[in-house]
Amino acid sequence: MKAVYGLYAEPELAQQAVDNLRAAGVADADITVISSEPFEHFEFGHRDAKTVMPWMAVVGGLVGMTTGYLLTSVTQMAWPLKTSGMPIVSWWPNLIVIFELTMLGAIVASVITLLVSAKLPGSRAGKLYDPEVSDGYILVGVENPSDPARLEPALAINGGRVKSVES
Amino acid sequence: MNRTLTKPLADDLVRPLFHTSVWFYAIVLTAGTVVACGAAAWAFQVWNGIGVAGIRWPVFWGFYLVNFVFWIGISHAGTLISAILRLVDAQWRRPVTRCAEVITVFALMIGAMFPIIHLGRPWLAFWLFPYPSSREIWPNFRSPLAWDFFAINTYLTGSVLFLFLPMIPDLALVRDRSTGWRRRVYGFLAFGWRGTTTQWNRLESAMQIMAVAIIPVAVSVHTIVSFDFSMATVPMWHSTIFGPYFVAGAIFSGIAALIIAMAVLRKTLRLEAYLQPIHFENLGKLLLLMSLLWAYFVFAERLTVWYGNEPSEMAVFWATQRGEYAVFYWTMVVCNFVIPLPILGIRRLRTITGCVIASLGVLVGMWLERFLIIVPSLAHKQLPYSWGTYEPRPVELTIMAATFAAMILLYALFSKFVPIISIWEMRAGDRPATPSATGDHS
Amino acid sequence: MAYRWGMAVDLDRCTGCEACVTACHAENNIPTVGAGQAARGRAMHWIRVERYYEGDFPDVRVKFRPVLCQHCDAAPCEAVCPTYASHQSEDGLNAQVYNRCIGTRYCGNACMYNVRFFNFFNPEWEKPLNLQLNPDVSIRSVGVMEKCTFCVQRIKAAKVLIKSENRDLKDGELQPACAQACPTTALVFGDLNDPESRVARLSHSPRGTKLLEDLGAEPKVTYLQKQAWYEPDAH
Amino acid sequence: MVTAACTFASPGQPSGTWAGAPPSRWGTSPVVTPAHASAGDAVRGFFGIRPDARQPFDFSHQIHLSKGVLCTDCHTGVEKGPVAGIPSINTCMICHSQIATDRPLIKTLTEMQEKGRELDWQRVYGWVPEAHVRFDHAPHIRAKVECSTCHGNLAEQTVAQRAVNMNMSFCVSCHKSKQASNDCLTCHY
Repeated sequence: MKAVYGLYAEPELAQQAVDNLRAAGVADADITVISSEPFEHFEFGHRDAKTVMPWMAVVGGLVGMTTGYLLTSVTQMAWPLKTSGMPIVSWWPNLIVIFELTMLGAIVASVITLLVSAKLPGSRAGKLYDPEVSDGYILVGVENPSDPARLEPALAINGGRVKSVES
Repeated sequence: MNRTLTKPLADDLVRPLFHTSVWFYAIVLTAGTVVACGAAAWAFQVWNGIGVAGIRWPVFWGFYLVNFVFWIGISHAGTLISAILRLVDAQWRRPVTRCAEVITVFALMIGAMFPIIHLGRPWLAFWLFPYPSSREIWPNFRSPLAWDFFAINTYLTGSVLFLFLPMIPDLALVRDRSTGWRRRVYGFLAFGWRGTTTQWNRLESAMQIMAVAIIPVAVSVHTIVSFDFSMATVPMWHSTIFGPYFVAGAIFSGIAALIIAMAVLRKTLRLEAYLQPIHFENLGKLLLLMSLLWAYFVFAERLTVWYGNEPSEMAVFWATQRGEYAVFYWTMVVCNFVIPLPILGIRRLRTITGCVIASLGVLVGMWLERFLIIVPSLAHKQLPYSWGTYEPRPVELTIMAATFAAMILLYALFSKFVPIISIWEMRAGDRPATPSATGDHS
Repeated sequence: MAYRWGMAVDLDRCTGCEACVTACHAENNIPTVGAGQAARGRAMHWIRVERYYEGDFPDVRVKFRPVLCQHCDAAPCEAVCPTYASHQSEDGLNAQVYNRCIGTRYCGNACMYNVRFFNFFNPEWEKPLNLQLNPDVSIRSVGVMEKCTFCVQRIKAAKVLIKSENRDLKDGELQPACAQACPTTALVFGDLNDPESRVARLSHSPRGTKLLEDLGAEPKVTYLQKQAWYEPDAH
Repeated sequence: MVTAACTFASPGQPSGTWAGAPPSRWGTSPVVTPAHASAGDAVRGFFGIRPDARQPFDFSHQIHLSKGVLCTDCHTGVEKGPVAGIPSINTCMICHSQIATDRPLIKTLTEMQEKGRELDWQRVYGWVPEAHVRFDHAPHIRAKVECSTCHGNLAEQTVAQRAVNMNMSFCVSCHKSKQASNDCLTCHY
């Protein structure tokens, strides 16, 4: 992997670097921003905020609800045993189990969506990263740039450091 | 806050992971010994029969169920509070959330042990799980114990994920700062986290959805624990108030446990700069609110019973008000209300020490509350001929002590291996939102 | 037609002799736990004779009430069992399936009559008492709830017998040990679905009440007792 | 002191080959004892692991059935009550006082009969005591259930083997297909 990137201590500088890269003609999808905290209040921080996760949670909830319904009613009908004069499929108590499984379905579905869409667990091998991010620096860079020399000035902002990765 | 401060912040919060004091070994050794004693006591009980415990006819549930309700109650400290604070975006939550969520996970694990420990034939506990077996019989979903199974498992799954997901970025941070085997272990646990904008956005969305989902689950868990009692026509159990009463009591004891845990962490891990008096002040106010709510529920419950004047209920009522259980009852009232009210109500007394004293009282009081709900009612059921008593045996006391030790042990180990305060959330909280920087400006 | 087993207990006839208790112990292999354990509340009596005193000394009268499992139609013990160990059998018996019981003891708590008993330890009989055990009745192991079964082993045997002889069950032919042992015939057992059976007629007696009837468990045991308003001569 | 719980064999409730529990070591009363003799015993009980029955000699069902002997000729109790019955030496000698008397095994049996001794046959099937299963042969015979349904084709076996996996599912599926009662109290009491 080849890459060129800058490390910035302040988010304002990172925002500037992202803007400069765009001005230099880099597509938004090719710009990698890596930070040790979320930057919701900066434009670069929510470039990719759109997600289907809430819908997946709803779908997961519906799957859980169906599971709960089938589990409580089908298993009770499979071998009907009378207790306390209650109906074999008793709705009031079954609703409790159905509710719990609905919530479990929603939670598990959102976590699966998170793992899939955020590519976790994943390997960092061959991907742009710098351990200095952990010290609070924000990394703005481009992986496999077609013309690294042209991007370096865009990243060279006063207060930032430009690094590059060869091979 | 200045950017240059974030590296020292991380240094501070990661320090306990790389520097071990003698105290750590002392705590682990002591707590570990007690836990081992508890395990031995349980093995003794399984081998000889549950009769070695003090439970008897007609008080079939004793200390084990008291501790079950107590620990499930404690578990309402973390995930629930953390989820509410996250949803309302309370900024002071940031150093609190993780130490609270850890309490939830461990208290749930400990609490969920008790329904198995108290079984007559614990080796058949898996019959509570819904799975297809050669017997072709499934669990009875009309039983509150089956509801417990689903509620606790959902809450435990949710809480573990709610704790673990925001831990991933911090584990990545520890990975970057460590070498050797630690680097490999933390690297594995960090799931290859880099911190790209996509990852941060997804993490935040997931936490938001989970926070919304986990609150009703937490409420349902203790409601269902209360159903274990209110579904039976036992005097003073069969009450509609039990659901909210138990949930309020659970949050009450949970906050108390959280305050104590935070005070201990603050001293032992030198986190004075992060767990500040303001956090104790805010949690103290919350504890005060719950104390008042608890008193309101107790009053409503007692008044209804007294006014109804139903003979079987009055037998239990008087046994707790001025009979054989009165000592415990009034101790509970003092611990849960009389002591916390002035300490937490008067601003000058609402210090860290004051909050800890009130919390210790609340823990004792809430434990007694569960005892007073379970035992006197079972001892005084409808037919006076079959009234009975209960007293715990050494095996019950040992197992109970072991669960407290287990909590200390697990907490000590956790705070040794994972930053107990969320570093990335602290960093995000340190940075006030600058209006000029918000929104699209490209 | 399915059976619906029930019992009538005539309190006016009960002398409190406890023959039923002894017979039940002998028939159903109920362990005697010994003095030490009994003092700790581990004694088991599927049927017990409750004693109540009326009046002030010296004008005291004793009332006896044999209490056994009431085999409720809406039994509170049944629904709370997570494994169906406690449920209603097809004959309306309040079944306790020992092998399915995992020992939550929830049923024992839910039962307002306190007629469920728990095996805190594995039972044991000293020689030669082991030789008097009833081979038709299970020996319940540690961690299992047990209770009055209306002598289900006798019910089972009678059913097999009448089927092999291809006939109907005669009223009074089948009796649990307690009813069989009762010298005053205070305990009457039979099929409530047969309107001509003695127990069905006694269950509709104006002298009859159910124990803790207002709690809604719909017990199948009726207690007969002289009622204040009831004058036999009026009939 | 004898523990009835484990060594206790009753008609309809086979005891299997479970070891008896040891005398009590705990508690204030003699009725208190662990359910199993050892931890290994407890684990084997949990998983239902049981050694195969070891019979005094290899009795050949195959030979007897091929000579036209019926099951009920020797297992005489099967139509009448819970247990099919394991024949005594007297039953053997009804025929073997005349037939094959020169075989060494038959000679031994004759000697045993004269001394009034019996063979120590072991139960082939059986449940753990905790299963609380009761099985009555007679109603099954009356319902025309073939012996081979549970015992396998004995015309091909020498010593009787466990032919089917006798778990609850096996019993229940047959009860369902024959519309016999599936009430728990039918077998468990």
